[in-house]
Amino acid sequence: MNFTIAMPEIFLLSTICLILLIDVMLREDCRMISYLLTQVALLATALLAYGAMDGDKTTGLNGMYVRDDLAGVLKISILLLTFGVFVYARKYLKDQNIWQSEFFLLGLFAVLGMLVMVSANHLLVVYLGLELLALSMYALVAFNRDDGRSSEAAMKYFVLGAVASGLLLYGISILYGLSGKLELPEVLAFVSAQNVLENIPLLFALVFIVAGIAFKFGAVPFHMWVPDVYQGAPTAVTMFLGSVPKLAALAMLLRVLAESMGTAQPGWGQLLLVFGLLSVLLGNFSAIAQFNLKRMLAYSTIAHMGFILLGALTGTTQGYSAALFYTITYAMMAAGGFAVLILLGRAGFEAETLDDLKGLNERNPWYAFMMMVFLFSMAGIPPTVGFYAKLSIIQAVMQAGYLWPAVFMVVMSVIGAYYYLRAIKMMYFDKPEENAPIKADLDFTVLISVNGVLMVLLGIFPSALMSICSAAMVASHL
Amino acid sequence: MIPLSHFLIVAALLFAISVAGMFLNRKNVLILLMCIEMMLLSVNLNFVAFSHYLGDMAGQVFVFFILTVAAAEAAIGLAILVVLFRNRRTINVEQLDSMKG
Amino acid sequence: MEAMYLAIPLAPLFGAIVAGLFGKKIGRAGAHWVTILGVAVAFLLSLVVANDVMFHGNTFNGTVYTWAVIADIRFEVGFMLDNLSTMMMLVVTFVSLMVHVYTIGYMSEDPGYQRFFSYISLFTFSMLMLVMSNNFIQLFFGWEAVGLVSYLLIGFWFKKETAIYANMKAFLVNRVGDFGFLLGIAAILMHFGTLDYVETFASLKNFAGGDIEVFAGWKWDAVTVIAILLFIGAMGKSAQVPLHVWLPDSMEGPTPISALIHAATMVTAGIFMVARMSPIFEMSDTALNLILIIGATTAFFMGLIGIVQNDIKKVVAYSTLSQLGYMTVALGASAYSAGVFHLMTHAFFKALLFLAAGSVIIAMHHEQDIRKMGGLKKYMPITYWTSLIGSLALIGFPGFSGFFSKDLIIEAVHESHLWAAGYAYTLVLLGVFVTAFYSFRMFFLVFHGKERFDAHGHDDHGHHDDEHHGHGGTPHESPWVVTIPLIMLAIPSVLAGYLLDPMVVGEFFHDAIFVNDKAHGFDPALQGLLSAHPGIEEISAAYHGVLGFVLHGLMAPPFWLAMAGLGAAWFIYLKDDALARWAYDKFRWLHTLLDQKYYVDSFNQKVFANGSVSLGNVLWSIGERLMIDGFIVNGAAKAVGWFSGVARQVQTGYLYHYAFSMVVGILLMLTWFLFF
Amino acid sequence: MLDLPILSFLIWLPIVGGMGVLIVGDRSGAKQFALGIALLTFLLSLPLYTGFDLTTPDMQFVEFIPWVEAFKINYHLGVDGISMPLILLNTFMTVIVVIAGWEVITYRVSQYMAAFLIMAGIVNGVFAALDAMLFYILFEAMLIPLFLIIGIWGGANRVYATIKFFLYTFFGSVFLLISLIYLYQLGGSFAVADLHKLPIELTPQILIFLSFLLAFGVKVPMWPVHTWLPDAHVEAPTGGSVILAAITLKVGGYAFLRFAMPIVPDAAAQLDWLVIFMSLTAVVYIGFVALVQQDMKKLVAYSSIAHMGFVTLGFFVIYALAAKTAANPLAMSSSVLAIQGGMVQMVSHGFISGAMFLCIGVLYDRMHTRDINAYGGVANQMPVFAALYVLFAMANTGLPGTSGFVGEFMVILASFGANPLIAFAAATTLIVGAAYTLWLVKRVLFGDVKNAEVAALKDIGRREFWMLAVLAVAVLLLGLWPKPLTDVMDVSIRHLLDQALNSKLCSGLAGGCP
Amino acid sequence: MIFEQIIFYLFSAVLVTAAVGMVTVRNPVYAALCLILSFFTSAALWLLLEAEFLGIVLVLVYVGAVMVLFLFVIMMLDLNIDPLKEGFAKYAPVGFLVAGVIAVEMIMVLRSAPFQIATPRAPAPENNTEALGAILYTNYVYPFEIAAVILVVAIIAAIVLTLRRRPDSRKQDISEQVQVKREDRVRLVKMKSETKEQA
Repeated sequence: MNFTIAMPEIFLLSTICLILLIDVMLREDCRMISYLLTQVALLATALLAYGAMDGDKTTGLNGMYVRDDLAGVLKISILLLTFGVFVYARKYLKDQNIWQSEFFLLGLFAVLGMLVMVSANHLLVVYLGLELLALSMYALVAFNRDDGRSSEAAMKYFVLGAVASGLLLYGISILYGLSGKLELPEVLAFVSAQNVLENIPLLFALVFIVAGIAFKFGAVPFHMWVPDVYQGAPTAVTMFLGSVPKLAALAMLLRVLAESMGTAQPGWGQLLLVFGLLSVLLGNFSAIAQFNLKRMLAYSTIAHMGFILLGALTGTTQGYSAALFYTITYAMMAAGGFAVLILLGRAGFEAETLDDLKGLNERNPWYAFMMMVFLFSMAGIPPTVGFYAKLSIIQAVMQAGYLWPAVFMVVMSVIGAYYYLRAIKMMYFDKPEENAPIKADLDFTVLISVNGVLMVLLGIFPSALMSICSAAMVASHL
Repeated sequence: MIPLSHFLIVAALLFAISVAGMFLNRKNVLILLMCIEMMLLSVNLNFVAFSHYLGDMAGQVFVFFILTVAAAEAAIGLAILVVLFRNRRTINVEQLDSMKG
Repeated sequence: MEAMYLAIPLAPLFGAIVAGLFGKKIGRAGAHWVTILGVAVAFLLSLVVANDVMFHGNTFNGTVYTWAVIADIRFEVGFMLDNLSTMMMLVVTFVSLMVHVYTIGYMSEDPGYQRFFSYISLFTFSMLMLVMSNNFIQLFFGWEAVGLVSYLLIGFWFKKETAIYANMKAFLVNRVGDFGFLLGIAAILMHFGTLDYVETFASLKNFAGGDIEVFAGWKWDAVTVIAILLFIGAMGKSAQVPLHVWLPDSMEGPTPISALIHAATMVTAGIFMVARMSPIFEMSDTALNLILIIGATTAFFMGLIGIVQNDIKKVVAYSTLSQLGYMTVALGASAYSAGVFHLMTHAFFKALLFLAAGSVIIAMHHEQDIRKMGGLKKYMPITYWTSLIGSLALIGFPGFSGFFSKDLIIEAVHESHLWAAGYAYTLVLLGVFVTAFYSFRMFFLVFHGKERFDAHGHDDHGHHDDEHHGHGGTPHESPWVVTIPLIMLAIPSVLAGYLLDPMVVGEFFHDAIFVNDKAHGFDPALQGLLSAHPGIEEISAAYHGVLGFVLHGLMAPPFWLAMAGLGAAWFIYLKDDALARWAYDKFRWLHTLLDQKYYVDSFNQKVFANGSVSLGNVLWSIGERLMIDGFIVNGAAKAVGWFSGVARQVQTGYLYHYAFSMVVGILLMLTWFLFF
Repeated sequence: MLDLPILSFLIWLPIVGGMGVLIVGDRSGAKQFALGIALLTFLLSLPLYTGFDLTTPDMQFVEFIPWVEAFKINYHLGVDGISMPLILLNTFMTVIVVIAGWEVITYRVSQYMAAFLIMAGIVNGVFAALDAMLFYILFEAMLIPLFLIIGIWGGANRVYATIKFFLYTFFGSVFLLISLIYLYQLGGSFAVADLHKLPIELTPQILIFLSFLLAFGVKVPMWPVHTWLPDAHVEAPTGGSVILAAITLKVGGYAFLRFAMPIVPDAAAQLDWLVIFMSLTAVVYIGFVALVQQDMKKLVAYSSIAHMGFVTLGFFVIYALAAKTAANPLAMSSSVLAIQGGMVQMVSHGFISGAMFLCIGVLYDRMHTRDINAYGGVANQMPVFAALYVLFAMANTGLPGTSGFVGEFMVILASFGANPLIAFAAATTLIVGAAYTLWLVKRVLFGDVKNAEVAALKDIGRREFWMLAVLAVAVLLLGLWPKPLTDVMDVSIRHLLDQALNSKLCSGLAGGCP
Repeated sequence: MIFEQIIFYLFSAVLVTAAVGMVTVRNPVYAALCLILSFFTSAALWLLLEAEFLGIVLVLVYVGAVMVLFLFVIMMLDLNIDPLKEGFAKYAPVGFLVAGVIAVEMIMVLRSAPFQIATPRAPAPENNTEALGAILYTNYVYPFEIAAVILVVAIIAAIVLTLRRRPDSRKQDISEQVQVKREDRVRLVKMKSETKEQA
């Protein structure tokens, strides 16, 4: 058996074990070393993933593992985003005095789970990757052990997450019962032979599987965990949770629905349409009523996920690549947005309400500008990348003939713009309520600047990333 | 011989009961965790039944992994429960509403 | 030659700019010198041009510059110099020059001295542009520009609440006229494809029975519509009923501009315009009838109001209204030349009257109530005699200029065959009596009788302090800068009438004014369609020299009516006022009606002014705030907010609800696929 | 000169300059730097006029760089006679606005200046964009600086106003986005020129037109989607009001010419009555609403709406004229006249409304109130200012000789040919417009000095004087001689009419629909 | 075959009853016991399906480990049982209705043709455990490794979450002892000398 095909995962796992061992031996004040090792591991893995991109689609490990450009793009995005998130997280952990190397370790496990999902070619592997990610996440959400809200959020996340994987598994079991197969290509072969809309048992399985996927996205009506978990989790975790795993969720959607059940699009397309529209609707409306910034961003995430689902439901290459583009850029802006929240916090103080943004422009114009860029990007206002993300999704949706959903989406994005504007209003139009200086290490400052500038740069020159996304889709025969 | 669907129906009943349990149980998070176990059990029953009737071992392998994962899940779930209890001195589901709206 | 034409309007403009922008630097003397020089240059050049045009026939019609070219439509600024426009130029520049000189005395103490000179020079420029125009767009330019200057000058003393009310009113009422005027221009452009006079008139002759379709199937005769629309413009500018309301109020402005703008020149722009457009008006009997009715109504009823006025300037103002009515009647009777002739004579004697009134006002320390004057004859001989000349000219005393022009008009109406001519004739005849009565009522009250003024107790009406005479001195004659213009104006007030022969009876206006009579004649093909308008033609036929005209006048009813009016005024105001008291007691309602100016002002105030504001308030509070903003915009925002509140409620915070929602989601999807 | 990418300079110089100002920060020199950039931009825009070829309707100064291949979006710039004057207007007003904020703005000066510079660059881009998506991006991006300008430097109720402004316009423009994407799918290109040629069936045309109407109508703004404007104006700082009135409103009008009419001519012809009705409502109804305003800025804002009603009226009356070609030999010329009128009205309104807002700003800087009742007799204390104010007020009432007259005059002339009733309704502005403007002048400038605050007023200083005087010259120049402007637009407008009046229905085309 | 059917229906009935019991009983300990019972009966059903290894594993792992852990936690938390089932009756109708509808719909689907298999398509392997093991470490080695990682995560997570240094627990920290400074040990307090009170 050729294990080298899974080189990035194997390398990452090995490094995790290494860090685990080293960390045990390190003194408290040398925690920085495990952090640095973590970051190096992420970058190195990203390099490996990049090296593995060859434009081909190869399967290995007895058909359990697939290596293609889609996986490559997703992995690199996941790893790099995680790298950024960890840089941001470091400040938070220091400020809140919950620095433990386990944060990074669990994070790395979650990343590993995501990588597994991304390269999964077998429903079992999908499930295991999902659980690896989920379990690490449950622990991370509860990471602030002395905070009741953190544990409450973890509890909710855990219960609902378990139920969701129960649903997914039930769907997989029915699918297995129908097809007798678990390998994705073979499932595709089975599904392709079916008349999907007539085949009630297959649709029955689809409902459960789509529900499991929708939960990962946090799409309505499987979204209930999102606001509570975002709010309760330590901000660093919320940032991680709110950005990187969305890529994994998309990977799961692409692998399970698009790749192995592409011909069943008329079936799951309907489901995603409903979930997507509901998400866009409810996410935006609920966000308006929020004054807790984390919670507001949670609802906005729901709305964004609706967009991604709507892009993916088209079943076209264009739709998939639009969804991928959207997800990558969304993850970047979400990370940036939460990073500003972290930035506003300091020892013994966590910024999480809208009021904490007040007068940021006076306190620090540059950070205010960055936050504004993130928010405008989320709202989809040009010249930020969020606009192109929305544009490509809407374009794909209309191309697939869904005119009215597209109209609905844009109207909702107007409503959505309101709460982003409100946040900008707090930063720019209000006087600061406190004047504590905003301090951050150099790496943090540089990274958030790069992050923000990237939002604008990608908004002006989106071509490169777009073509990467669509090339990945084409190379993966999606 | 018992037809496959009978097993599936038993599994479906378990599934439905576990769903009902989640809704009905408003006081104790532990029962929720048990309901989850029950749900997984129903899935496992499905897999085993299919595996048997399809004559394919993959289903059983899947069940094997589900059992493993479920055990790990239970461990983490209970750990969270303990942390929660420490912070809140309760595991009453109705009191887990400090975040809402 | 063309440079000279251009210099005529530009010279006053130059003066206006210098005095306006650099008033402080050049000082008071500088300001009046530069403007007087500008106007004087314009006057002298006008003389040269008039000589050239009138006696050598060198009429001119050309473009100065192209304003814009839009597709096939050219908008140009250009001059048309013929007898009509040169005559107007002469009148305008002459009166303006007189007023400029007069102003030196009248405004000598005013802090806004330079500004005033700048304005009146600017006015001269605008008026010249108006009369010299060879196309409608420039006409409209001048039209509005004189309106602007009038606005500025009425509100010259902008601290005075009444003044700034009056100037706004003047502008707005004029705008109502302009509204029609502009639409008329639009109609002309649409039907003739040009805004040039000559081209318009040329194509007019080929223009057979065009319609304007307002609604589907509702067509009006195009020329009638055009003529009426244009006439609405004239009504605004020339203060014809019901758009006359601004003119009496405009007396809030300094007296020189009352003379220049609101008596001699600007208000006659409407008359001039209709005369210019005579080919158009000639083609519509409907329009001419309307003009007759409006003009006659104005002539008589505005004159009546003059009887009850006590403000010296208001009396003259109502007299102006009445005289403008006479001119309008002349236009309606197709006696355009008579109308223009009266315009000219009126310009002289009415400017004279106003300036004389101003002279009196100065002497009375800005007291304008004629009841508080009297016996000024001995203090102000020059003013007295010039006023007498003006008044005689006004009432049409034979031999004075007004006699010729007014008699001509009455005669022309008499000859007119239009159905409204009967009404008009009656009113203009009665108007003669009224004119004579109010003119000499004022004259006697001011210059004869007891001295009713209290030298020590007058209240200072004008905010304009008059330190010149000091408080409390006896009235005395005004300085030479005031009296010279009076004398200069008195001369043409007497003599201008003798131009009757060439100007009306002769061929003077034949190339400028078009009348559908035998002498001119339309295209034979059209003659059947249109009725002839023989007014002037028949007068000309019966005309036997000036002397004959005067002699004839002595027998005609207008003369006796005028004498009756004069006599009545003498009897009542100098002899015995019992009659007046009796009439006052008996016809108190009539007095009230006149005193309230037929309630037109209060009607306008209540219905149009207050009505607009109420309408605005309703639209603002109901349309804007309640419906669009309140209901739709903020309503949408509120609905969103409400819905978001509801959406929020769903997120109860309870795990079992969360799980339940997932299950219900699954359930609904299953149901969808199973049953639909 | 022609080889230089002038348009790119005009877009990027102010944007980059604006960022430079941000970097300079609130240290001394930021203002001077900003003014330098603004002036340089203005000077750079002059070659557009001098180098303009009057004989061709083609785009000039064209730049083309492929941009986003995935959607065939190109960085495609160019100007014709319609857009060029608007660019000049924009660069000119930017200079004015920078000067207007010179001493008045004390809070975060560099950000203020930068916002206006960036705004200027974006707006230049909007007018120069020949790619629909490029246009859309800049159209939306325009919201950001203005949103901040109103929100940061605005009045007491600025947050409501600016968010209302943003959401209102954003709401309108998302439908534009949908339509553009739809067109892209139909024709496979975002190039404006291609869209002009694209045949479309009637039903989609109508839907697209309605979306255009909403998007551009909000921007213009047309009744009944205008209510953001008074609020935005009232709360915006003076410079913001000026830019809002002088520049951004023009984008809506311009977009009607560039997009709505040539792309969906049949729908425009079908629905011309709707637009004409809305325009006339704006003229009449809004006029009365303006009459009763107690807030100076609100009054001028409403008058802006009424004036912009003439713009849309002029544009859409061509369809009513086209229906009368048989009866009216002048219909084609009148159509050109109507559109010329609308365009001149836009440029002129840029000057006049800008000047009016500057005047109000001058008063506000001294008295810190916009309530008309707080004023009275200002002319006593500020004669020079009063003279200029009256001039602009007169221009606002459309007095001949000022630029305000030209557009209204042309539109009324042209619309008479279409239907005298339209002209009748439009011409009521002569009365109503004069009423509200003069009443404002009367209450503010004239009369006796009303109170101690007014008595303490000082006349305008050198900076304020020159700022207003330059505008006064522009207003008079354009009013006395609009030919230089109309000549520039003539060929382009004729070309536009060709497009806007010829059916694009598939049935009417040889090739049929794709 | 009758025997198998008897076994099936019997155990199924017990299984469902136990499940219902679990969600309805008041006492969490009873609920856990009900769950254990349902695991047992399930294991029996699995045996019926010839999945002997998994049946055993279910009993060993679930009953032996997981449920013991549950019971341990229940005991440890020492909850007050009485209020725990309040309001049950109030929500029962809705809960059972939804569950009922779901069950009905699922059953409708599960009775459809593809699931009407009466006999296995292929005979079960002789030795279930061996067959399972044979593929588990070959074909499924990759998932197997992942499962291992999952277990590691579970361990780490459980430790991170629950291990806490109690402030009251006494334990030795050598690095602290070594780095101790004089100030930490001795505190010098300056006091004014007391003056005698003058009586």
